[in-house]
Amino acid sequence: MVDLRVKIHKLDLKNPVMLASGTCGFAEEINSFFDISKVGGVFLKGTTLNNREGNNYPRMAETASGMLNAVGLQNKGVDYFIDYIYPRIKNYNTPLIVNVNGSTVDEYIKVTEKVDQLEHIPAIELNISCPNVKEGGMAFGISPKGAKTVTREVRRAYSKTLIVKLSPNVTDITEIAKVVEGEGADSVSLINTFLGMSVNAETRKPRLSTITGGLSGPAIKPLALRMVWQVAGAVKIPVIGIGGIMNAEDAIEFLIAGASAIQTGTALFKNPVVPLEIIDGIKDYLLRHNLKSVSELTGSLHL
Amino acid sequence: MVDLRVKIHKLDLKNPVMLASGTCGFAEEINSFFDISKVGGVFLKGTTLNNREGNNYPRMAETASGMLNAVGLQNKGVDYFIDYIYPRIKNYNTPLIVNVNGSTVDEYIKVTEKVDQLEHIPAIELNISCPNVKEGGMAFGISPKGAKTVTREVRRAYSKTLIVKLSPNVTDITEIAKVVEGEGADSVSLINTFLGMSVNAETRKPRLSTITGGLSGPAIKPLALRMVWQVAGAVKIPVIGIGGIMNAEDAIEFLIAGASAIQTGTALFKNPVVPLEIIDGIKDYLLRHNLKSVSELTGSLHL
Amino acid sequence: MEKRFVDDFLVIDNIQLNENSFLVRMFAPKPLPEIKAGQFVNAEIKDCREIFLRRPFSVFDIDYSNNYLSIIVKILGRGSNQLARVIKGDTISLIYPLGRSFTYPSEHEKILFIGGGSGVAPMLFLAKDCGLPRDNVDLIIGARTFEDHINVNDYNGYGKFHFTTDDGTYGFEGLVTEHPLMKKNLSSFDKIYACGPLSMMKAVAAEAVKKDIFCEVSLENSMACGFGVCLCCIEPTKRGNLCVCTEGPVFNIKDLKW
Amino acid sequence: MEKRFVDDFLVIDNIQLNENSFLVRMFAPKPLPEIKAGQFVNAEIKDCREIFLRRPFSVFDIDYSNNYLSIIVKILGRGSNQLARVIKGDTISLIYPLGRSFTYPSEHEKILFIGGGSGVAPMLFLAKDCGLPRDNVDLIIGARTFEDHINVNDYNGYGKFHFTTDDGTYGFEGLVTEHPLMKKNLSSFDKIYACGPLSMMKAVAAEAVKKDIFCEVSLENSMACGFGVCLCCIEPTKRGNLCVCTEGPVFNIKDLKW
Ligand SMILES: Cc1cc2nc3c(=O)[nH]c(=O)nc-3n(C[C@H](O)[C@H](O)[C@H](O)COP(=O)(O)OP(=O)(O)OC[C@H]3O[C@@H](n4cnc5c(N)ncnc54)[C@H](O)[C@@H]3O)c2cc1C
Ligand SMILES: Cc1cc2nc3c(=O)[nH]c(=O)nc-3n(C[C@H](O)[C@H](O)[C@H](O)COP(=O)(O)OP(=O)(O)OC[C@H]3O[C@@H](n4cnc5c(N)ncnc54)[C@H](O)[C@@H]3O)c2cc1C
Ligand SMILES: Cc1cc2nc3c(=O)[nH]c(=O)nc-3n(C[C@H](O)[C@H](O)[C@H](O)COP(=O)(O)O)c2cc1C
Ligand SMILES: Cc1cc2nc3c(=O)[nH]c(=O)nc-3n(C[C@H](O)[C@H](O)[C@H](O)COP(=O)(O)O)c2cc1C
Ligand code: FES
Ligand code: FES
Repeated sequence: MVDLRVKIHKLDLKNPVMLASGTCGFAEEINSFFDISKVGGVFLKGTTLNNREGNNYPRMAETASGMLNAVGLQNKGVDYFIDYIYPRIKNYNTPLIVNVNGSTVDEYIKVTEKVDQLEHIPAIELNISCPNVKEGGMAFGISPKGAKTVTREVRRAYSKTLIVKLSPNVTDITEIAKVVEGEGADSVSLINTFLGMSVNAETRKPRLSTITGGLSGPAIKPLALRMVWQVAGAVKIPVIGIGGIMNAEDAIEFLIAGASAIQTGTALFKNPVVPLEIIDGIKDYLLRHNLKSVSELTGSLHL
Repeated sequence: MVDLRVKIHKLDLKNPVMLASGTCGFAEEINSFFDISKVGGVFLKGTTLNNREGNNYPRMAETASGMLNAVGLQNKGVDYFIDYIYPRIKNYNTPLIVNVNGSTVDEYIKVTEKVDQLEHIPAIELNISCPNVKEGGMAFGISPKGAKTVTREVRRAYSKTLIVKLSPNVTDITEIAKVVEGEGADSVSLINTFLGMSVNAETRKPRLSTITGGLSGPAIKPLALRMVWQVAGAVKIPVIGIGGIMNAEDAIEFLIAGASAIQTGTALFKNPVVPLEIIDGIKDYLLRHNLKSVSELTGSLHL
Repeated sequence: MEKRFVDDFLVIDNIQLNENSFLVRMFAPKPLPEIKAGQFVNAEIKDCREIFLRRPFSVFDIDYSNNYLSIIVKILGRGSNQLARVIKGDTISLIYPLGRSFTYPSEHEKILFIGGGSGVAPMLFLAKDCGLPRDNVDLIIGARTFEDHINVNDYNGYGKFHFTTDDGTYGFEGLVTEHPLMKKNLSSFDKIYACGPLSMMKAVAAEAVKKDIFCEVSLENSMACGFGVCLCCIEPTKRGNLCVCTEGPVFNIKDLKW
Repeated sequence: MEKRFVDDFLVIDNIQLNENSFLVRMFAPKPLPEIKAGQFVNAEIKDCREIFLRRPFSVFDIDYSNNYLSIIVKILGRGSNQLARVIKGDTISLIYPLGRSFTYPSEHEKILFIGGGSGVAPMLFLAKDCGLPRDNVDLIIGARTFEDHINVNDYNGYGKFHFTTDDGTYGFEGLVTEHPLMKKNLSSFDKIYACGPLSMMKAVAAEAVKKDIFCEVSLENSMACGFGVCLCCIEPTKRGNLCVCTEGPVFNIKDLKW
């Protein structure tokens, strides 16, 4: 048998296949298709201190091998999560990770402190890379200074596993990765969506209410893979690879490039059971290549 | 009749559809398919001071709705261009623009000075955004300081139309655009390719000899469109839109977003006669929408 | 949360209903769960380069004994164009069942359906499935012109049909909202159900509000996932932004901000 | 520069030659220009999501009287798999003619073809097109096993065929380079032409160099454009990095850095 287990700091994952924040709701929706305990972990929908209605409709535009979204962190706020959602999902037998968002450092800290109280949330993913909100979000993730401040302050408030999610909309993602590592992040996950735009030529209007939105899906895979490779070479903490992973082959490419685990996002919209297919595909691959453990794949790019 | 003419500084284009550097050779190859004088302009293959053999094979990898290339500015040097290629192509009845490259500011200047002597080259495109060379190239285009220096020095040496080609691999492309405008660029063209990577999962090897390469094609269109829109809002000089333009609809989207003209690149590999289809498509669109001139489209996004 | 599935359905037949509409009947690879009128499936569009996401289609009919599920596909763009061309023996991957159904009418209620375009699909399903006698059911079906109407003879037993065309080539000349049933007799109905173009549904809703009649509409906001995770399909409602795919597609107009 | 074209060709027939190989014959929409053995076309792969670029295929046959162009498609991956499934009536967009042909032999020369896999296509074309009597032409065709060979009976008039299989199920057991004609009689040939797997061509080239015999090979470097603008298909040669699509695909081994 092959060993699919992966360790991300204090998190023990049964396999490296996790679900990306904002693409798997609060785990229940995917659990309506298959037993969610089979995946390595679930990154829950981005959560803020207060209720957010998000951006106006339309929020979505299809692109070549991808899609733009402009959801804008619609969620009912962390207290609602704690009171109504957490009790329903807390017993799923897989790590549930809250994706923490804020417009200010203070909001990030407040959400973190509240989530810290939850026994069944072993980690948070600090989202400093959402391109769809006016304040905070990506603003923190595209400057080393912003990334430094928010990571430091949240680290101070949180002793469980802290994963920082990086924005690809930067000149040098390794610079940001090194900064957040320096401030005590236990892992980095990358990438969040790329800032893009879509125009309806006939009406001459933007296709998104917000004009620009975040690009995800296979279109961005080559860019995400490059960034994962760069960051894995620049930091010592484990890297979680995200971006256009549609099948086991894609996932394996990210592991080879240096990721310890991966998240699948947009792929879930097309195929909600894709995590199971990826897990099986990785298993097959390891057997076929005579590898005992998935960790042997991580960073095994032959140069 | 509709008016397709466009002015980019001193350049009079018969229409806004031009061919992107590195994807149309030295115009002769595309002229083997149709009369090249029909296009608005041709951006010739990137030229350096000396002969360059470029990178090793393999230089290409297909991706979802796109491709990576790692050509690395293979060319025979500016003197060879002047002695052997220029005489063959100089009488094509469309603006021929040399794509100027260098590892140092000095090399950029030397190439520019030589090209300045050529009567039938009315403009240069300063390529500060090639991601496939070890020295120079993108290094200049991703820092405001580098962009400033090379633009200033080349501007000093060149009085014809100076177009600066921007890299998308930056946190804020408007910052770079404003810097080069400030140094006297007559126009900016964007974008060059995005730095990406591809891995062969079976062999665990990179698919490009250089590991990373430049991503082009429809996959990047939403990102290019966003950048064109941002830059058009930030500078006063005309913007030339590039990135994943495959048909007239795409081209029109770029014009609406703020481009005065466009270049089509990777699309030529799939369909070498696509420039004619785009020109016809724009004509049809203008007629259908009761617009008299293509310039009415530029920046006409309804917000 | 109820179980949902992703399965390859086998195309049994594909009947062209008019120039643009196709009735695609598919065999489910496992016993179909209960599916009610208003619910939908999210269909994968195969081998179409330009299309990345699935496309939602209302369930038009369920035949539990044969394990068949049918949809009506109206050609609008590339995805529907591709789907409309399936042939017997092809497979279509569906995510199902999705969304909430219409509130079924109670016994003795008099109900009115108002539909246009592909909006007829969930309404014919409800007319057939709701179990009311023919006399309690009226349907106004609108179209641009005679050729755009589909043949509903099979459904004559389930309700009284009234047709409208913009150009008067079939039935009443004018919009569905101008039909005498709407103009004069609206108050005689207990429930109104509308499905079709947004402008039509809004016009119907305005009339229903005026007469204070229960009215449900089925929205077609564009969707990425169809099962509530992407939050792309939202509709502003009095209860905040709600997902059309999970809280709808059927909404009581009282909840909408129209 | 010579004229090139992009046109939709109409599939006339598609004959399966063995488990993986298909002979696709197409009708050109305008009179075909002269095309010589070794030249190729770049074919668009329709409706295949995973594929973005065209795929190059050597011309296998030209029938000027009917305006037919044929290629042999061997299934290797997704693109060739899709192309292998075309049926009569389909259209395929081709960019043509591309590349440089083999140097055709002169009268009275004795020539040897060595090919494997889809590499037989340009060689059968040259054997037929070069106009030499049967006695002057030998062809060694290699394959893994009997089933991988294609039927070349139609070509028996153009040369003497010698087959090899790795497992001895047909013809000589062993690699083409181990065939007696290669081992013992190589010096009797004026020109050698090889097309097939890289390792095979390199082995043939090594023998030809040893015996100082003229030898041309046809390379299959991966291509983006096929007409000399992308510079992706380069081969390092003694004249620098050259584009296989325009300076090749046929190269004299003297120019290569093998
Ligand atoms: C819950 C639900 C149920 C549906 N039921 C049916 C059904 O039973 N039968 C049926 O034929 N169609 C139905 N639709 C609509 C169907 O999903 C769209 O027609 C289809 O997605 C169009 O895809 P396309 O690729 O052909 O068009 P595209 O190429 O994506 O679009 C073509 C044109 O149609 C417009 N368009 C596309 N989708 C929508 C939309 N959802 N709303 C408004 N305009 C749109 C686009 O803006 C564009 O102008 C339903 C939609 C929803 C959300
Ligand atoms: C000038 C030229 C002439 C050719 N003539 C013929 C012909 O007459 N008949 C024929 O069947 N094929 C021919 N080929 C090869 C043919 O183009 C490829 O088999 C085809 O492109 C594979 O595409 P695919 O999408 O099926 O495979 P992909 O999915 O792209 O690749 C499948 C596998 O094949 C490998 N592969 C793909 N292309 C090549 C290549 N060019 N060289 C080496 N390995 C490759 C890939 O690395 C991968 O492992 C020719 C190629 C060239 C350059
Ligand atoms: C509709 C949608 C909503 C998203 N919401 C969030 C979010 O709330 N928080 C977050 O960190 N990332 C969010 N993302 C980004 C994804 O988690 C992921 O980083 C990105 O989509 C790239 O991966 P993919 O190509 O596999 O989708 C969202 C993405 C999509 C498509
Ligand atoms: C094979 C290849 C070679 C290229 N060479 C150059 C070059 O020499 N100089 C340059 O400025 N851009 C070069 N580019 C970038 C293109 O000009 C263009 O900016 C980019 O491909 C995006 O446009 P597209 O998506 O339409 O191809 C090259 C692109 C490709 C694909
Ligand atoms: S379509 Fe994704 S939430 Fe409704
Ligand atoms: S394939 Fe583009 S130059 Fe040869």
